[in-house]
Amino acid sequence: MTDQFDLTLKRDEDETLTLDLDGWEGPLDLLLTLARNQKVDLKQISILALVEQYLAFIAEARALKLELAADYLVMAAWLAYLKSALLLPRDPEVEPSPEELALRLQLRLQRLDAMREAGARLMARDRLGRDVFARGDPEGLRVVKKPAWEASLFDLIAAYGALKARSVPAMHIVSRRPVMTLEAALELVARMIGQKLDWADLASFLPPAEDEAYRRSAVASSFVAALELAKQGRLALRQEAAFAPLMVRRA
Amino acid sequence: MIDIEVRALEATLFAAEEPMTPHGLAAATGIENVKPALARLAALYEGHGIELVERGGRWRLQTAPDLAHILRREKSEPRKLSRAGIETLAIIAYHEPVSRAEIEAIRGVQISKGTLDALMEAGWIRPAGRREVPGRPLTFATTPAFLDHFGLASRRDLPGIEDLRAAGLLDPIDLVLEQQLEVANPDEGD
Amino acid sequence: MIDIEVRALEATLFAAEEPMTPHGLAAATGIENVKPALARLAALYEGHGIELVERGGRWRLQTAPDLAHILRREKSEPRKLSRAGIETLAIIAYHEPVSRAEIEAIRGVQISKGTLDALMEAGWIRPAGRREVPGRPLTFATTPAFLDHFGLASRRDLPGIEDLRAAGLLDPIDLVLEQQLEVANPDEGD
Repeated sequence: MTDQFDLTLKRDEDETLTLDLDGWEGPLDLLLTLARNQKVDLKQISILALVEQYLAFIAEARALKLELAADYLVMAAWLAYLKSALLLPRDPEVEPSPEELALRLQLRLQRLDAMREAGARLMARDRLGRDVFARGDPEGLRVVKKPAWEASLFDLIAAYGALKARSVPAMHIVSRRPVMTLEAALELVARMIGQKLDWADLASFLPPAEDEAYRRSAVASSFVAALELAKQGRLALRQEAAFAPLMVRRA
Repeated sequence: MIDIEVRALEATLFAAEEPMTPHGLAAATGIENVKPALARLAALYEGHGIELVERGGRWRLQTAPDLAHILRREKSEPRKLSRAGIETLAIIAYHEPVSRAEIEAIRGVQISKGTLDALMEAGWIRPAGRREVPGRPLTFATTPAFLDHFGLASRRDLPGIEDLRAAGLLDPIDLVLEQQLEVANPDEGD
Repeated sequence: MIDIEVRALEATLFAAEEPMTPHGLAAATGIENVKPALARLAALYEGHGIELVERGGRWRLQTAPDLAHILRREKSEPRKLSRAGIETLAIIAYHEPVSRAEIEAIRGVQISKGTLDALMEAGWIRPAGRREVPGRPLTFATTPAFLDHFGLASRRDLPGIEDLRAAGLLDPIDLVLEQQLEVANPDEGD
């Protein structure tokens, strides 16, 4: 019986026999193998006969003291129950009915079988890289994105202007106002009193100036200069009244 | 001289690294109506050692299948799938989108993690969203690369898929069970 | 149907990863006399978008030269030069030849490599030799393409400092800064 089911027995080094279940992926797979051995359409299969075969297979494996994975034993127990339910007079109280259970098992086997066959047919197709080949060295299609940089001449010179403006060190320049310095006034007044012997109006020493700001500066500077020369004893000052012309003479 | 549209498509598909959609071909060649030009190109290559094929809505040139014996090389052997891998791939292809639990229900065993990983790595399957049922299981579906590799224009070209569907082998088992039980026991209905 | 030798050569050359010698083709296809078959293949592709060519004793299929524009399309993408870019360009234009360190000294900040690269890519600046000082820094100068783009007959046409002042382009920094801030945050005004 073992030969019939392609059961492979391996004799290990320690002389114990193990059942090589690598060939089957679980009890459903084993059932499908057994079912196919009935050599009929899975729709016509005798579930009862299949159950008998499976139980016989398991019994033989156990007689040979082979280790069996738990799920094979669970399936065996379930199939034993199914077998008895199918053989005994039907109890209408029991749901689902044994016929339904049997049909369900049959459908599962059909499905697995269908997918197994579909897989085989897929693998047998003309497969890319095995039977048919794509281009060995495709150049590929390329869209080369070429950036078109945009900048106008105004952008350029404005940027340079901004840069220059930014890089010039911040410097505060007081604008130069027209003034007569004290030194210039001293020299002027000293020179003028040297030329005149009599009293003279200080204002008459001043150069004619159109610039009002300069004139005011000259008045102030020459007044201070007159005071300074008076202090040095080089010049005498006289004023008739407040706001009257300031008269000067060499001391 | 062959018409310029056909020549442009031919050169584009020849140079392309991937199968191309009609949209992509139109963008590359500037042809407005690509489909008729593709038909002319396919006709032009009739009987050649190269053929024009459609794979999942994308077009490519490839060698003719009958020349496989010349071209097959040792190094070109595609990745070898385990039996579990082949069955899982078939289940996903014929049932997509399908969850891991559904795959396991059909196969009758748990799938090891490596099985889905290997299919994913091959680029043949992809996660296809979660099913809105308790536990929100992730589902899987095939990719355009799957169709490309197995030479399928679309999933409708999956071998025998129409027969399987007609036989109810792609429907949920409970649905089929119900129908078959009704047929078996027509008097029991109430 | 095209003769089997031509089909075999066609498929082999299509799938080949590099150009093939007649010897290699003979070995791959089993054709004894490859040369006449190659001639027939070349004739078959007359006027196609693909052609058979020999280069240094090796054969390959390639796209027809007149279709090159389809395979490599240039798409120009307008891009605005950054402020750093335009300032750097201005410094080079006004001070050329000028080294990177000198540009940085004028701008008061470091320039990234990308800035010079973009100007180089635009074709507006070029390396202009090394300065014979310690470290031998590379200097940069503008190109004829620069003059062309900005509509200048020569660099002498660039407005001088006095022109800039007259145009109000040397306005105090606060004003300029303010304007730039406004440009930078146009939505923030209220």
